[in-house]
Amino acid sequence: MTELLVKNACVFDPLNGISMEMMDISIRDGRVVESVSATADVIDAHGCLTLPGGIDSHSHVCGTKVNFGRYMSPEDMRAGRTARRGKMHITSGYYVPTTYGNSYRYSTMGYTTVLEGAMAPLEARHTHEEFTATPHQDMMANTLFDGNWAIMEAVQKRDTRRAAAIVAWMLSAVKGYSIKLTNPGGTEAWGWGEDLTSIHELVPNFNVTPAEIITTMIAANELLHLPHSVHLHCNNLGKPGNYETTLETFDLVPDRNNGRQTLYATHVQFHAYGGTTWRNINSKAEEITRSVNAKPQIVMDMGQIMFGRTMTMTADGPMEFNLYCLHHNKWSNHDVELETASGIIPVLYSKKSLVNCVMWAIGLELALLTKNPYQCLLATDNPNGAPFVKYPEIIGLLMSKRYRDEEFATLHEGTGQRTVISSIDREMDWNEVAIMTRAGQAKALGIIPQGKGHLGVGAEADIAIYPIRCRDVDPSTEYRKVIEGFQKTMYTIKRGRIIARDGEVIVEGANSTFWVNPSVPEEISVASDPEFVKKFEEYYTVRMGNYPVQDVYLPRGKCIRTEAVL
Amino acid sequence: MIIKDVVCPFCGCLCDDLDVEVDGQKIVKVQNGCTLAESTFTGSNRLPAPIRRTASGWEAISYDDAIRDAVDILLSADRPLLYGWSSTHGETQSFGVHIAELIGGVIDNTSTVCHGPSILAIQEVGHPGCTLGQVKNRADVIVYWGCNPTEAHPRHMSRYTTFATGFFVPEAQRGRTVIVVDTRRTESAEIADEFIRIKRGGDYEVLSALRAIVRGKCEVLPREVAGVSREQLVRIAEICKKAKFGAIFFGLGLTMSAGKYKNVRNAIELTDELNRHTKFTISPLRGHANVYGSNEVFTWITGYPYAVDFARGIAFYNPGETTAVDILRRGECDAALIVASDPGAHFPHSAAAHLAKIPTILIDPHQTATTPLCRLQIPCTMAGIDAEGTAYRMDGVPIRYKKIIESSYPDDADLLRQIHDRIMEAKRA
Amino acid sequence: MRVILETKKRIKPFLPVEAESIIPRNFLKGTDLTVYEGNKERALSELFWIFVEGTAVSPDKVEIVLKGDTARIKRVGEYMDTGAIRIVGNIGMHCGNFMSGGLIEIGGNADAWLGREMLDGSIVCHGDAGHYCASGYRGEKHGMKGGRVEVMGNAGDFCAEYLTGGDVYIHGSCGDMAGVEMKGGQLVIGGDAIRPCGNMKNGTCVILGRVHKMIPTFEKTERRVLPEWNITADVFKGDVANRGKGTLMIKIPELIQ
Amino acid sequence: MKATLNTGRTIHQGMAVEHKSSPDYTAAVSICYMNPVDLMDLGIEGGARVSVTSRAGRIVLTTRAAEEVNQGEVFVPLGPYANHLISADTHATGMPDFKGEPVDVTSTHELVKDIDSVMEELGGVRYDH
Repeated sequence: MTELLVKNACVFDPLNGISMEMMDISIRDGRVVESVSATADVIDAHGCLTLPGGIDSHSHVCGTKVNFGRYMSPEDMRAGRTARRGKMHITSGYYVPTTYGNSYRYSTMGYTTVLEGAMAPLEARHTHEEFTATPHQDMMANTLFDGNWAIMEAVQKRDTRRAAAIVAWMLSAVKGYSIKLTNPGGTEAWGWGEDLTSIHELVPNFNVTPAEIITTMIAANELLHLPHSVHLHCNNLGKPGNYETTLETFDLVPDRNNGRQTLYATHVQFHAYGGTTWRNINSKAEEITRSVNAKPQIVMDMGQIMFGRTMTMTADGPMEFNLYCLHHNKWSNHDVELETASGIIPVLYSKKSLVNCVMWAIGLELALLTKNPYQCLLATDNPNGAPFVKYPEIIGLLMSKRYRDEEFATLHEGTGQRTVISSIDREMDWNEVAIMTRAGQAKALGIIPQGKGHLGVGAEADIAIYPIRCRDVDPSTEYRKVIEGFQKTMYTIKRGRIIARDGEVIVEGANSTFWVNPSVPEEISVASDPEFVKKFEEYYTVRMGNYPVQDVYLPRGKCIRTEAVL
Repeated sequence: MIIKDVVCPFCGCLCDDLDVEVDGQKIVKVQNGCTLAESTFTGSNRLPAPIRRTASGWEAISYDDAIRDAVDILLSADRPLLYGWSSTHGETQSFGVHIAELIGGVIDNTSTVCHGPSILAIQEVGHPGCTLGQVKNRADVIVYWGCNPTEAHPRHMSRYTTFATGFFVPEAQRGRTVIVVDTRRTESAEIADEFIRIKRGGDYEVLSALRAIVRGKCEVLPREVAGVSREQLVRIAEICKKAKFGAIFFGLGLTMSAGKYKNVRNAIELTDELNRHTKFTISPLRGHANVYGSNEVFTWITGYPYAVDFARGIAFYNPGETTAVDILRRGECDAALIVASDPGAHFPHSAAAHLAKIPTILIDPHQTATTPLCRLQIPCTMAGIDAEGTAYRMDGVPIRYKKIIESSYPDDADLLRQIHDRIMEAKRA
Repeated sequence: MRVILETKKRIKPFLPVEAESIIPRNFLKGTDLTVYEGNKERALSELFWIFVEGTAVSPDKVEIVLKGDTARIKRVGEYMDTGAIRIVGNIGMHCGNFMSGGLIEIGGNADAWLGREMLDGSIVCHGDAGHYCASGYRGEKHGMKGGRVEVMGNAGDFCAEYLTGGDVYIHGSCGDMAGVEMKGGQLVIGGDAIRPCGNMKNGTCVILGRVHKMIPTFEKTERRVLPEWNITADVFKGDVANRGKGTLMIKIPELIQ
Repeated sequence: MKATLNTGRTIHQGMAVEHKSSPDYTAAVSICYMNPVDLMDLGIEGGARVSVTSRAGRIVLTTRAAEEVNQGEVFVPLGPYANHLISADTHATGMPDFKGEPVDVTSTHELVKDIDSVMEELGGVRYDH
């Protein structure tokens, strides 16, 4: 039995209605308990800001695409190199850091749980190898279904039960967590070098539309009672005028779940553009947030961009090719047979670029114009909008109008006419920040039952203590203190174990991987369905028997079982 | 007993549809595999026990002594070289990297003399690629450039390209146009619809010419480029532009000829250019079964796919400086650990000779051309035969090797774990 | 101030030494510096006899002289911003990397990556330079951005690769693919070149000797007299394989296809 | 005869590569494939032996006539024999010139060395259990 007592913590725990309360937190064997014995280890928080461990609900940190981003970027590896030190292995890289680099930086920022934004089922083994090599964050994988042939056939036949059965088999086979749709249908079209420009356009050869894929997958997702909702990267990402597609898509979404949203729309900043060309692009954050404010069934994340060099990586192959034609920078593409696509390109977001400035403003507008912070979460689509180490600056921007104005003053002079950011006075408070970085993310991902995102009795003792005396700090003027504070925790506690102190990781890791195993009635299961098996063996280049990810790849796996009601 | 869907640990195709008949600890029969697979599974001359070189010759020693020797050699080195890694599984590879990290060594894998130049090219311009099934199901134009799959990847054509039926290509051969580019008329060239014979060393020029043609700059070109007529180049460019889905596969003909990675870069930029007209992909034909796995593992731990130097504590990468052949040629390293590869056979001898001058440890199941050069060889299991583990196919698809027979040999991962742990202890003390 | 560093005999002379600490600025504070021999950190005095003559108040007044067996000493003058370094014999790889000011003079030959990613200042090499002279780094989009590299002898392959700014003057001949990926600056080759300027985007390359294996994707625009070099040259634009706007000028009549 | 050395994988080399101490491997990788015309120039027939010399070394190989090999070129399968002739200069790319090494080919009556002898020339010690 191991016990830990955190004394004099200034706690924000939105899910338990706790806001700026001085209290002690008792921990036994990795969980929060009522009280501990006198022999418990004690740490003193000295009245500093204490939050549940940070959760990133959309980040690219592990897997084929991420590793290829590293593979092709020796120039980035020269940045942020550290030697082996104490329990820390060597790290390399700034915007595409090594597996250790990502984990250590998340840890020292107080983040303890991360959802990998995109895992191609065929390459799942790779993602899980990196999950296992990740010391400290509990991981889970969005599983890509956007161009899945079997799914599109089911959609075409209007067979939701079939779609659900395929999802069930796939998730359990590749140890995935949730359904991810990236540019649904578009990734299949990209197999021919094409893309879809509307959610009502037919996918070549499959006679289904993105709209049909999305609605069917939402229905299937809820039939299977998956903890997370469908996780959608809308069509037309990064195209001027794409906000209409985004609004159309939101209008498709029914309210089907009392516990959480029915659709998670990711990196919406990239989907909120007005105008018709890059010349007249402008912000449609108001239209987008008007829709979201009226639709409790939708949760989005910001997809904030921050200025500087970074790497874009997504399953959205066609979008990356367009970006390549724009930037002429090195371009990688990786289509995955029968399933999805992907692309990678380095970018530089510059204050000299009006387009980039508009993008910067839109992300912040989305957050500030969304009434309920549970509906707009803090994320950069790491590393697409910016590496996650920029989160503290984003928090600063959300909490301080003055900081925003000072930044705004340094931007391209055209930014004012294209955006509304300078007219927004809202300043987020500590509680709202706690929601956008913990509580909201846990709720959206459906991991509150796993003890994530709060500090109530029974919760997993994932705790971040920041060197910020929130009682004495005024974020709207002292935003520098806020930013510095969020960059390095005094303590990061994972399952009751202190993993980082003052920016140093001090223990070897023992993270877990959450995955979902939905059970469906035998009669509709595809595992033994002759047609499914036949097509699999004919068109995949690996045998169906070699496809599922063996248990050895999840030494610390945590299976969540769900019952489908069909 | 017949084991189904066995993964072949020979080449980068990583065929996973073999049926292998085993009788206890013996492999009796291999079905579906190519001749290379068959000889791989029936591989002979496993080294029976650890051996150590003495003044008078060789002596058999215990695994314990062997591991102690290895640890002593590695700990006392000022510039150890850790090389190989492509004929084993991922767990072994990551132990290798961690040992290099601990002792401040240089770690390199066999891509250094295979597709290392392709990696350098990709680091300059990226890599428009795809998984092999994408080619199998869609490609109507296939280009083999500077490679000879019939001899090096015998089932590549039947599983993924020329002779394979795919969803959108129901009639394999009739549905696909095959172009072969080489300096000699190989067996692969025999089955090509178009064969381009290039003067040795002229790949770069021909690729530049094709790029210019695709960009509509044909008039700039001379009548003939590196022995290829402008007419044929124009014809080839047209076939490619008209393709619905084109796939280029290239081999050592590009990476080993003059210009090295610049040849590959030019081929990639041709692919980029073609993507403005239709869908095109390009892929290196990786040689050893799991060489791509060594690139993946190295990359997520160190940030670099090969040639990583830990001498300064941090990871430093600079092929040409931190690559195995260069370090051996300059006689820089004062100890070597060779795992799952045979530099004695595959390195220029002026480089390999240095291995005989320094304490070289070899961890490999077989007696190889490196055996005579080393001071110490520790035999182990062979991944995919008597050991299981992860391998990455040439297109990045990870597949799990099966263990199809039991053996008394230790897994090379266990040997390296022991070496790693004893070095840790020594460092703490 | 003059600092003379003379190499001591080493037990393992084949080990590379990394000595980025050897730049003028560092010697203002004394000679208590370290270098790496293989994977071991050593005091400068373990590897060199150190003689200091006179004093200096500012780094630009510091001159370092390297003597002895210096061929395996890497990264000398890395990030140097002022002052002078004179190497009597040969120097190892990466001499003058990221240099932004001052002068490096090499009496003998320089190994590979001389003046890599250089920003300003100048390097003069009286012998031959190795491969990747005045080049960039793996995966990086820009090579040498400014300053001047002058080599009295020959240079190896990939000379001035990714050259983006500044001047590179090779009095002798270059190996394969000089000026490949060039995007700016000026490369002058006094002798011969093989397959120069492949995939060139911009910048100027002048070749006073002969060209072997001319790359086929350069567009001949004119024949011009270049008083600066008192030659008549064929002027090419390219590389057209790559939307290139570079200028390649080759002395006639010795252009060889 | 002056020629350019090309090396590469062959099916036989691949089949024997896990059996390095076997005669098959030696046989598979100690072959010098030459254009019949070049063989004629040397006044020998396929199966006769040649001594091949490069800036890196010298080795004796058994010739085999091969139409697909260009005149003025010789092809030797990847392996310890070819590598006896390959220079270790990589042009600072890490990759030696496995294709395109200039060599001099002359007819000889010397015998082809076994692999262990070749490795002993490098300072190795043969292991025969």
